[in-house]
This record gives sequence, structure tokens and C-alpha cells, in this order.
Amino acid sequence: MFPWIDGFHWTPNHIIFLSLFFAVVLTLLSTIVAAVRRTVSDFRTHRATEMCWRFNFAELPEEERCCRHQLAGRVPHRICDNAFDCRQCPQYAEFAKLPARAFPPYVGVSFSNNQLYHRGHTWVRPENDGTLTVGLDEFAHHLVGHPDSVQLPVPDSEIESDGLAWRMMKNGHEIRVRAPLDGTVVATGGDKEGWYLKLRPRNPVNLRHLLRGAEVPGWLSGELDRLQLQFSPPDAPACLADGGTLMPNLMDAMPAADWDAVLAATFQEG
Amino acid sequence: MSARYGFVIDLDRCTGCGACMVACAAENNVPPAPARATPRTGLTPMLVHKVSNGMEGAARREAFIPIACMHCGNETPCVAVCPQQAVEVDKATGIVVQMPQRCLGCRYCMAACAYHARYFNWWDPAWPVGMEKSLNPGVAVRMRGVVEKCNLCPARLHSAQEKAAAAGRKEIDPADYIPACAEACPTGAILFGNLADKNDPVFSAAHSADAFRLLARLGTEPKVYYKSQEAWVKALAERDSVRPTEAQHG
Amino acid sequence: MADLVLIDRRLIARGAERTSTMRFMFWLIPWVALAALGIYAAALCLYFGLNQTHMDTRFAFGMWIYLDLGMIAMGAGAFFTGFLVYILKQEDLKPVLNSAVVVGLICYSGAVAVLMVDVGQPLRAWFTFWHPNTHSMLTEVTFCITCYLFVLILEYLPVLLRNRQLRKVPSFLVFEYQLHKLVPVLAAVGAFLSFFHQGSLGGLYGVLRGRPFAFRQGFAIWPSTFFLFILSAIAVGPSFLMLVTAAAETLTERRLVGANVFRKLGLISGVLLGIYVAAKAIDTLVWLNITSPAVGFSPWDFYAYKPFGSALLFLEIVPLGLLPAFLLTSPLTTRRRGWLLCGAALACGGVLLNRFVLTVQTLALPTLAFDDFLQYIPSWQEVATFAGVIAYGVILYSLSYRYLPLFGQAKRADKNVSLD
Amino acid sequence: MKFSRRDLLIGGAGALAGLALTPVPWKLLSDVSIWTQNFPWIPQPAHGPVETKYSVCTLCEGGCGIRVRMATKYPVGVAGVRDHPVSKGALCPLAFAAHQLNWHPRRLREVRHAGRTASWAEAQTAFVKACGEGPTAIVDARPGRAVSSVFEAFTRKHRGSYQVVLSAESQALTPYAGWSGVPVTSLGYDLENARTIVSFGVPVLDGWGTPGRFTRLWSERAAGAADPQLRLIQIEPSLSRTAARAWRWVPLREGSEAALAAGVARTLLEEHLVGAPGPMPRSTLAEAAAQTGLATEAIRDLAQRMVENRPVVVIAPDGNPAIAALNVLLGAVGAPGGIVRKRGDVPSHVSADPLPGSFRAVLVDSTVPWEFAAQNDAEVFRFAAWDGGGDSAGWLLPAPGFLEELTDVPTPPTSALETYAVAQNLVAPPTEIRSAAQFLLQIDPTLPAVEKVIHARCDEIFRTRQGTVYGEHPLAVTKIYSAKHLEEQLRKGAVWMGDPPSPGKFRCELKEWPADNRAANATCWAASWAPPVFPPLATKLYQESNLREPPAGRQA
Repeated sequence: MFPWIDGFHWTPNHIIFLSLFFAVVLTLLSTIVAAVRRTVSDFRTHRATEMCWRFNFAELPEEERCCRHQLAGRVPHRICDNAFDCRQCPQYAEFAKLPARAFPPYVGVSFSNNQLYHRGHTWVRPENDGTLTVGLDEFAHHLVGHPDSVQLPVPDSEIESDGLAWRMMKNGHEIRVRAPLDGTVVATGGDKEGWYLKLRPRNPVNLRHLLRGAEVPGWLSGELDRLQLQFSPPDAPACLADGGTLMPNLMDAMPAADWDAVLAATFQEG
Repeated sequence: MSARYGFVIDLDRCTGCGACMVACAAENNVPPAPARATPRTGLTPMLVHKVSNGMEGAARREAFIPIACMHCGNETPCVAVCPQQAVEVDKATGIVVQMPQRCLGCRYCMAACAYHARYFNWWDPAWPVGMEKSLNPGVAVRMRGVVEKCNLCPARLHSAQEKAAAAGRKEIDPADYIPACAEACPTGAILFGNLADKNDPVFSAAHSADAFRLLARLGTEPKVYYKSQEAWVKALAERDSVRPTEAQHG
Repeated sequence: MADLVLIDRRLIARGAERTSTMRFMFWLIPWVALAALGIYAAALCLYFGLNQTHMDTRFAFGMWIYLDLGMIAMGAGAFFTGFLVYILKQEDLKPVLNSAVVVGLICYSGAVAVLMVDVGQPLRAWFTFWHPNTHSMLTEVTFCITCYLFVLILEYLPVLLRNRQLRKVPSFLVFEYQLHKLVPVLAAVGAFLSFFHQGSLGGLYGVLRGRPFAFRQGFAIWPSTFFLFILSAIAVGPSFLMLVTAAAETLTERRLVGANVFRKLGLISGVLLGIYVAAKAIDTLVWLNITSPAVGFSPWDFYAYKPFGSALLFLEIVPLGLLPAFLLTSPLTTRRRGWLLCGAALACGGVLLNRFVLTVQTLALPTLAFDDFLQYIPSWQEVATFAGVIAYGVILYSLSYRYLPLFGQAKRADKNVSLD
Repeated sequence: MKFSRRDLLIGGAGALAGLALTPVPWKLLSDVSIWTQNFPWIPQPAHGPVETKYSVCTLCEGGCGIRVRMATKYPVGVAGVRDHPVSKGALCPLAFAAHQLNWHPRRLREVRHAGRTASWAEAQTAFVKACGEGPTAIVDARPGRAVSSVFEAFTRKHRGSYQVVLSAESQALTPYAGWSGVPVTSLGYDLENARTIVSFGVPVLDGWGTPGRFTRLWSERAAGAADPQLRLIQIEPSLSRTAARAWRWVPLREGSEAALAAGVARTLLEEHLVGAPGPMPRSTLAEAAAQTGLATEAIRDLAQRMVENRPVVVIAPDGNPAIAALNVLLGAVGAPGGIVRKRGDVPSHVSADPLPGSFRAVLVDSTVPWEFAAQNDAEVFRFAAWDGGGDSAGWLLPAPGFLEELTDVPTPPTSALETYAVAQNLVAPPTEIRSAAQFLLQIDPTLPAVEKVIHARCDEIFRTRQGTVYGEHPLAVTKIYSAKHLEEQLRKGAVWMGDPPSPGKFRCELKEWPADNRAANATCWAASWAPPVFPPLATKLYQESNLREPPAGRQA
């Protein structure tokens, strides 16, 4: 195999054969090395999280990818093609001009107008000191109730938009909550405090991608419909939300439901 | 100058006693057969075939054809196919050398050999208790799972070379090197020698009128010649001399 | 039990519809049992040696080598589909690509596993790399198959990393993405390697000057069987892929790929098969009239031994060669899925028969005038070992289908694949 | 800090890469390869210097010269001795693996009585007791050895009788002995001068007499030639390997040899193919043809062939008088190239006693074929090196095996010349092993020791001043200066061979054509010799090839 090993001959045949072999081996090895190096650099340049989110977004069911303007009733039907990052969306401005439908004050879960909402069921509240408070919204709270355990990021650690914000365990289900935006963790709260994270955003802070106003009830009612659909037996016809309120702590209330699917849909798992 | 060792076997003299087979096995430490061994799984670097002219009754004729490795001299099939150079042709002697210690037992060489002269060690080599004391010194026992064949008694060649070296000779004395089978043959049917040496008796024997080689038309230049006066025996040299129907009960 | 179900559910991609854990386990049990039997038989062969088989001096190769050749021919779909998709940009074949990779992986890893049992001293297998004899077809085979197995693993990795749990690790997901971007390189290397080892597998017997039934003239160092094997392999690879996919569709009771994909695979397979059969016919004629007589073997005698006869030759060329080529290409038949699959099955059968003739029949036929025609029936250990490999293949494919995105749009496949 | 999966992966990869740079994996690799090249459980051949010893084979009475390669005091190879006067350098296939026989699993290593382990003391007391109670017989299959004379001496002193089991070869000569009065052991075949040899199913090319003596003769004078100097006519029902190689093969019906002999004799006489007239067989040619299944022409032709190329000698497989009578008719008895009488200068030491009624005890020597069975009422003391596969005898006494005992080898039965050789005890026998002679000597120390007898024999030969000693160089006895010198030569593996017989004819009268009455005139037991066990390597002949049938009833 190598010149110093018995059986090696300096014949053209031998040399051609072995050089081809080593060429192949090198190609394969360099392929792996290249892939690894690119991966590492993606993490270095903070692109990794966004990439992951984009693959994930591509895998989402269509109905979970509908544009915020559709939720607000500004456009009849539109599928987002920016992975919900309206900051990059070229058409955002023109759609935003259109009139939104008037929204009911209550759709089954409460929401507040001075909070901005992320599709991963977190809310964001800008504070006066320039930090942002992040919490789990009413809808998710009703599902999860009091989580069995919460695994929060340590203060001063970076979290990235649509990456993992924190983990919660409930009845053996792992819930990975997506971060609504980039930032550095200043303080961590929890279930009792009603909020989970205080972030110092990467400036300039741009929250345009978060849901607000008319979009929120549209979105939430859609989510409720989905929930109802998932709770109803598979072959039953889909029925609209009856406007009843969402009872708290559903995971304990109806352990039999297919929570794996519900949580996956709720927290945007691809 | 390089030698071309080979045999000239006079089939008219072969009585099929099998002395060559036993002598070969004893010389090369070939183990005796375990209970389940058959002619098809045997370990017989030298094997005597019983052949007939296919007739029955008084017209029937039989002959015996000893077959060992033919040490093919041209495009040696087993050498070409071995994936890891466990077979090579020794330039100096023309012997096709099988190196069991490098063989991985893929048996490709056995498929390549037209004479079925290569044998696979299907079993672990085993002798009755104590009998390993009777093994021939200087001949390593082959382990299970490797291919072996006639290497023309390398131990004997080696000692002949040592003797020559001790006497300060380059060439070995032909009298010192004779494989076990040729030495054992009670009728002197197996003639061994250097086919490249015009003065060697095998040379003239190999070039005599009634000498022939098995499947010579394959073009592998086997170094084992056969002799016979009988036409039907000579005919066995070529496959197409036998129609399949006859071959069935041949 | 309950949490077993939960684990199972969590491994299945979100939204993918798979049969219940119970049914899946009942499906696996017999195969696992078979695999266990296979492992036991292989252990016997490794511990007591190859006297456990019914191979012998004449039948130095047996059922194992034959089926290895067959499997590797069937596995050719992997490299060929990759070649078509990434090099020739036949994007519409993408849906079967992952499935093809798994099939290839199974065939090759299985073949290598059996080979390790088949050689007498497996611990010395690496000697081939250490002291390679570059004149030997087997060296070419060993090098190429090992490398290509490595390639297949690399190609399988991206599919594996997209499992629902693994993808949660960001680095895996990114690595998968980056590796996937480089897959064309792998496809190219794979095509190169496969080209050579499929060929040298054919050469394996074509070079046997001592076996005039198999010996063939050729060009350069390669006998004609070298090229015939490449042709037949790439011809039959897509067919086998069709069969596997169809089987998967039947078992999972849903359409996994569009009929257009089937038709395309069939067309490729059929056309190549046609070319192959033509080449094979010419080669046979040359052998009958020149190669074999030249070395003193009257070719028709080879076919005088029963059960083998010239019928096999005819069977291989017409009913298992031309007929499937027609079925796979003619617009009359390709409309009907049934005809397509039937054609594919015949094509596979033809190539398997070809491998059988070249291995088993070659060794059964006498060479010396006083040889007899020999019979060989594999021992149960041989059969069991191989059955184990088949079982391993089924298990691996089932698991891959259940937990990995084998078919491009397998998720929600029922929704957006037109059945036409 | 805590490890993430990623750190582990990277760490692992790094470790592997680092390991590849160290010599560890490569050393491991080479060690593995070396280990796989000589597994510890593979038997290793002995090392050390190999010395060559010359001796004579004692497996049968053929007296073939052997060359034994000895390493670390064990034989590691047996080969023939080129230009040995008796065996001409040839050996039978079994001899080439004979050095493994002593390790045979069936080797008898202990005294056994009725299937149980016993001791020599018990055997001795039992034998002595039996001798006291009634007549004792000692059965020997190789008469004329030093051991034989020990047997004779014992029987003479203790009112026993010395019995001989003749080999088939000697048995075939008994009719002539009966007709001429010349003892069987003084008769032999002068094959070297014969030009036609008619064998009635005798395996002359397959181990008959001294293997090699005739095969060499045949290969030199007959093989391959269409009209050979030496014509071998094989008369045998089946195509044996001898028949396959013979000049003519006459297939006849099983057991019709006597009839064919009669038919041939009638033709010879009717067509005056033989000079002197002889007794005419009763049966007609037609009857012979009918019985043998041959055409009358075939029989006539056979008769023609017999006289065509003289001298001719007929060889019978046993003491069939009809076949023997053919030789008398053809004038082959007492003529060169026929059945000749040895010089007899050296007395042949055989005196088989007439067959008596019954015995109290029978001591069977290890040379006696395993098939031999004594009368039921006698208590059998059987010496054997190998148990031959059973406890048939009352007492099984472990005798020395191959090359384990000092013994002498007298003239082989078929030989025309007298020969004498000595087989040294090159190998130390295992403990618990005794020869029959040693056994008897312990009972009666006054008996002559084997060494003494051999010494005496050498002295006799030396005193005759004739013959030649074939050692490294042939040496006429006249050139040898003392009997001691002669014995030294013989002990080194040389063989003494007497001069050719004087042409003096001996008369062999035949009153009438003999009927096949072998049973009636049998003077002793007969058996065809075969080893009780085969060397393991004999599997090459009958298990790993189609060459021979497996040995019947014996385990290799």
C-alpha cells in the first residue's frame, strides 16, 4: 500500500491504482472536513440559529405559515416566505397600509395590547429601562399550567431570535420555547413571577416581526380552532370555536389528548 | 540461470497405489482427514485420479492420473487473481509459491484453477494426541481457513540450497532436490527435474512424442507433463475429447 | 409499554402518519427473529470454520458469493439515482433518492457482512489493503466497495440527522445542511467507485482463463463481463428501487411517490436493459464461436448438463431480458402500474439469473476431461446467514421509513401526491 | 463548566485523530496480523537436527528397506532406500506414514483382560497356570525370526506346540512343497527371469510379496509397451488396479479359477503346447468355458499366450492345487524364471508342528493377523501393538510398535534368494510395552535372548562365506572380516543377500490332475496380512480421494 510495505511495486498499474484510491479517500475526507468547518463558522457568525429556524419553518404545515396580514384580515390569503421575519419582508410596508378588520376584545383567551406577541406563544413587553420582558402567553399558559420544571438560560448568556429561549418539563413532555428576539439575558423570572426573561436587546432594537393589534386575536382564534380540531376525535368534522373560554391547566385536565402533537404545533416544531 | 522445475509423469507406469499422496502429506505436514471430510473437501496437494475409457465389461480400461499444482508458467491464473499477493511465481525456480500465512481464504484462486489443484483448509489441523511429535521439522502447519497447494516441497529445496551454499556452490545439486511424491513413486512413474535444462532427463521426456499436458490449450503453460502410449489416455488432455453424456458415468 | 409508545411517537416526524407502535412491533418481531438466527449461523461459521457450509474444493464459492453479486447489482440504484439527480440534474427523481440511499446502504453493508463470514480468515481481510495485488479484480472490488460503503454512510447521514429528535440539536441540523450541500461530490465519487466495482465484479469471473465457461475476451485489462455487469447493474438498479418503493407503498397503504417517478425509473431501466441484452447477445455469440472453441471447449457441451441447459441462456435473454425491456418502455404497458412492476420484477430476475449462471453454474461445470458435473446444495448455516442479512435489510428499511424522511414529501404524502 | 454534546463530539474526533498519529494502532495492527499468522493452538513441528537412519520395515514380511528421518528421538519421515536389493527403493503407501502408527489412538498401551485393565504380573501368572494345566500353543505369522526360535525353544521345553500362520504368499507355495518335499520356506518365484507372468487374481502390482520387487520389474520391462518383454496376464473377475495395468486382463466368473486352470491345462495337453505329458483334467474345455463364462476361444488363446513367451510362471492367490498344477505342466517348477528352490546353505529356521487337537492356552504373537481366531476353549494371550478395534482375545498384551523392538527379518516368502536383515529398535517404546519374547524370557530365563539368536545367525551367515551385504556399498561376505563386523553392518540397516540359486532342478511329481481340496490338505492356518490399524494419513487414500475402498471393519 505504501512504498515501505512489502508487496508495493513501482509499476504503472500499481501507481495508477493506488493514486486513484488515495484521491478518492482524500476527496471523501475533505468533504467531511469542509462540512464540519462550515458548520463551525455558521455558529461563530451566529447564523446557525437562524438557519435552523428557516429549515424548521420550511417544514411547518402550511396553515402554520400564514402571513400576519392574513391574520389581521388585511389580505385574504398569504403564506409567509420570510420565515416570519418581517424585518426583511419587502412587501411589509404596502400590506401594513391596508385596513385591518375590527377585532373582538376577547376570543377565548385574554391578551393585552401593550404586549407584542411571537408565534411561539411568547409575549414581549418593552420596559422603560430599555430592557424587554419576555413571558409565556395566556394560551400557552392555559395549556401548560404550572410546568414541573423550568430550565432558564443563565444571566448574561446570549439568546437568538427563534432559537431556544428556555425549556419546560410538564408530564414528561419537553417544551422548548422559542426566543422572540435576540438579546442578552439580564434576569430570569419564572412561572410565579408571570414572566420568564428580561433581555437587553441587541441595539438597534427592532420588534417589527412581532404580532400586535388586530393580528393577535386573529392569530389566537386560529390557534384555538386548531386546538379544538386536535382535541376532537380524528374523524369528527372540524367545528368552529364556540367562543367558550379556555379552561386553565389543560395538560392536567385532559391527559389523554395527543399532547405531543398539540405542543409541537403550539411551539412551532417543524 | 533460472530453472523451471516440473514433472513428467508416465501414466502407463502409474499403478494408482497412492504412495505419492501419502508421502506428500507426510512431508508437508498435511493433517489427516476429520470424520466429515470427503473427496470433495479433502486436503490432497497431490491427488491421484482414477479414470476410465467409459466402457463397461471386458472393454473397460482404467488409468490413474496424479494431479498436483501444474505451476503454470504463463498468465498463471491463481497469481493474477489473488487480491493480496499471497501467490507468486518464483523467478529463480519457476515454482508457483502459495504463502498461506498471507492468505485470507477468499478462495478466488481455487475458482481460478482449472485443475482443482488448490485446497482449502476447511478444518482446524488436528492430529491424534502426541502425533504432532512425528511432524516434519521445518514445515509450518497451515491453520484453518487458508488455501494451500503443492509448493514442490519447499523444505527440501531449502535444505538443498543450504547444502549448496555450504559447499560454496551457486546451483543446487539436482540429486539433493526431489519432491516427496517423485521420491516415493514405486514404479518411477513420476519424473522430476528442471525443464529448462537440456541435459535433464525431464527435458527429453517432456519433448518426447507421447508427452502431453492437460488443458494445454488454455495457454497457461503448465509445467507438469504426462506420457502415455494409449490413445484414450492421451485424449484426456483436452476437455472436448469427452462428450458430457460419457463424462457423467466416466 | 406506554412510554415505549411515547418514545416511538416522539421519534416519528411531526405530522408524518405512521402505523401504530403495536402493529409496527408485530411487523418487526419475525424479522428480528430471523436476524437472530442469521447471527447464530454466522457465529457457527466463524467459530467452527467454513466446514459448516457445503462448499468444497470445486465449489470454492457458493450461495454467498452468488447472492452478494445479486445484492450489489440490486443496490446499484443508489449510486445511479444519485448520479441522475445530482450530476444529470433529473430533479424529478428526488423523491426516491433517500430511499435509494437506504436500499444501497443495506445491500452493500449486507454484502460486506456476508463476505466477512465467507473468507476463511476474516482477521486478515485488511491484508488486501496492505499488500494489494492491483492485477486482481478482487482487489478492485474490495477497495471500491469499502470506499463506496463509506460514501453511502455519508449519504445516509443527512437523512439520519433529520430525525425529529436529532434535528433538535442545532449543530446536527446545520451539519446536515452543510453536508447536504456537498452531496453532489459524494454522488460523483460514488458513481466513479460503483462504476468500477460493478465492473470488476463482472471481471471477477470474466478473467478466469481456467474456467472457459466464464472466460471472456475484453479490452485493456477488462473482460467483456466487466462492461456487461455495469450495464446490467444500472439497468436493474432503478427497477429494484421501483419494487422496493412499491412494496413500501403496499405495506404502508399510501402512495409515496408520483406515478411519473415510476414511469421515469421504468423508462431508464427499460432502455438500459435493452442495450444490455443486445450487448449480452453479441458477447455470447463471440464466446460461442471464438473464445470457447479456441481453448478446446465445445461451448454447447456446457449446456448439455442438466438441470442447467441452453434453456437458461434463452430464459436470461428473452423472457427476463427483452420482455421486461419492452414492458418498461412501451407506452402500451407503462400506463399500468402493474405492468411496470411486473417488468421491473422480470428485469431483476434476469440479472439475478445472470449472476447465478456466472457463479454457480461456472463452478458446477467440469474442466478436466475426467471431472464430473457437480451438485451443490447450501447448508442451513449458509441459508440462515443470508436470511439474516435480508432480515437486517428489512429492519433497517422499516426503521428508516418510520423515523426518517425517506420520501421527499412523505409527510402529508396522502394530501398532495396526485394519484392519477 | 459542563460538557455539551458538541464538546464531546469534538473531543472524541480529536482523540481519534491524535491516536492515529501515535504508534499504538499500528503496533496493534502488526500484532494482530502476526497472531493471525500462527495461532497458538496450531501444532508446531519439532525443531532440532534431523538424522537419517537405515533399517528394514516390519509392517509385513516383505522386508523392504526404509530410510527413517529422526528428529528429537522420534521418527519424522519414512522413505524407501534407493537400490535396496529386496525392495528396490519402493515402499507401500502405508509405510510412508508408518512413523505415525505408534501415536495411533488405537495403540495398545496397557495389559487388558476381558475388557479391563490388568497388569503384566497377572498375565504372567495366568499364562504359567494355563501352561501347567494343558498343552500350550504359540502362534507366529513370521516364522524364521529370532523371536520365532525363542518361541520354538519355549514350546519344546514346556510340551507346547509352535504353530505358524502362513501368509497367502507362502500358502500359495504349499502344493509344490507337498509334491516335491521341499519345505515351503525354501521355495520362491524367480520373477526376474520370467517373461510371462500369469496371475490368478493376485495383486502383483498392489503389495503382493515384497512391494516394489515386482512393480519395479514391471515398470522397467512391461509398462506402456504394446509387446513388452515381460507379459503380465491378470485373470480376475473385477478390473483391479493390477488388472488395469496388466498386458492382458481376462475377466472370469467369481471363484472359477480352478475350472479355468483345468481348461487351460486341457488345451495345453490336447494341442501339445507343453513338452512333457501330464495328467489330463477330467473336465472338458466346454465345461471350463461354461463355468468361467469365457469363450472356448478365449481359453485357447490364453493357453497360447502362456507358452508363447517363455519362461512363464503362474502365480496363485492361495494354495489352490489346480493353479499350482499348471506350473508343473508348464515346467515352471524348478526351472529358471519359474518356481525355484533357494540355495538352502543357510538353514531356514521353521518347523511348524502338525496341527494338534486342542489347547489350554494360545499365545498369539503380534505379527499374527488380527483376523486370526484360536479355538474357543483355549485361553488366548494376544500380543498386539494396536488393538485392531476390540477386546476379542481374553488377554490383550501391548507389544512394541513400529521401530520399537530389535528384531530380524528373514527371507520374504516370494523371494528367490535368501536374505537377512536386522531392524534396530530406533524408538524407545512406551512403558508397559513388552514383546512376546521378553514375556517368555521372564517366565523362563534359560531361553535364548533375541540378541543372542541374531548373533548366532550372523555367525552362520558369516561361516557360509557366500552372498553379499548391501550397505552403503555392496560388500561380499568374503570381504567381511568377522561375524561381529557383519552384525554391525546389518544393525546399521544393511541387508545380506545370498547368491543366486544353483540351476539344479528339483523333481516335482504330479500323479493326477488335483481336485480343489484345499481344506483337506491344509497343514496350518492361512491369512492375508493387513495391518490392524491404518496410519491416519491413509485417509488420503480412501476418504479424501476415490482411489481405494475404506478398510473394512477397521478404523484408521
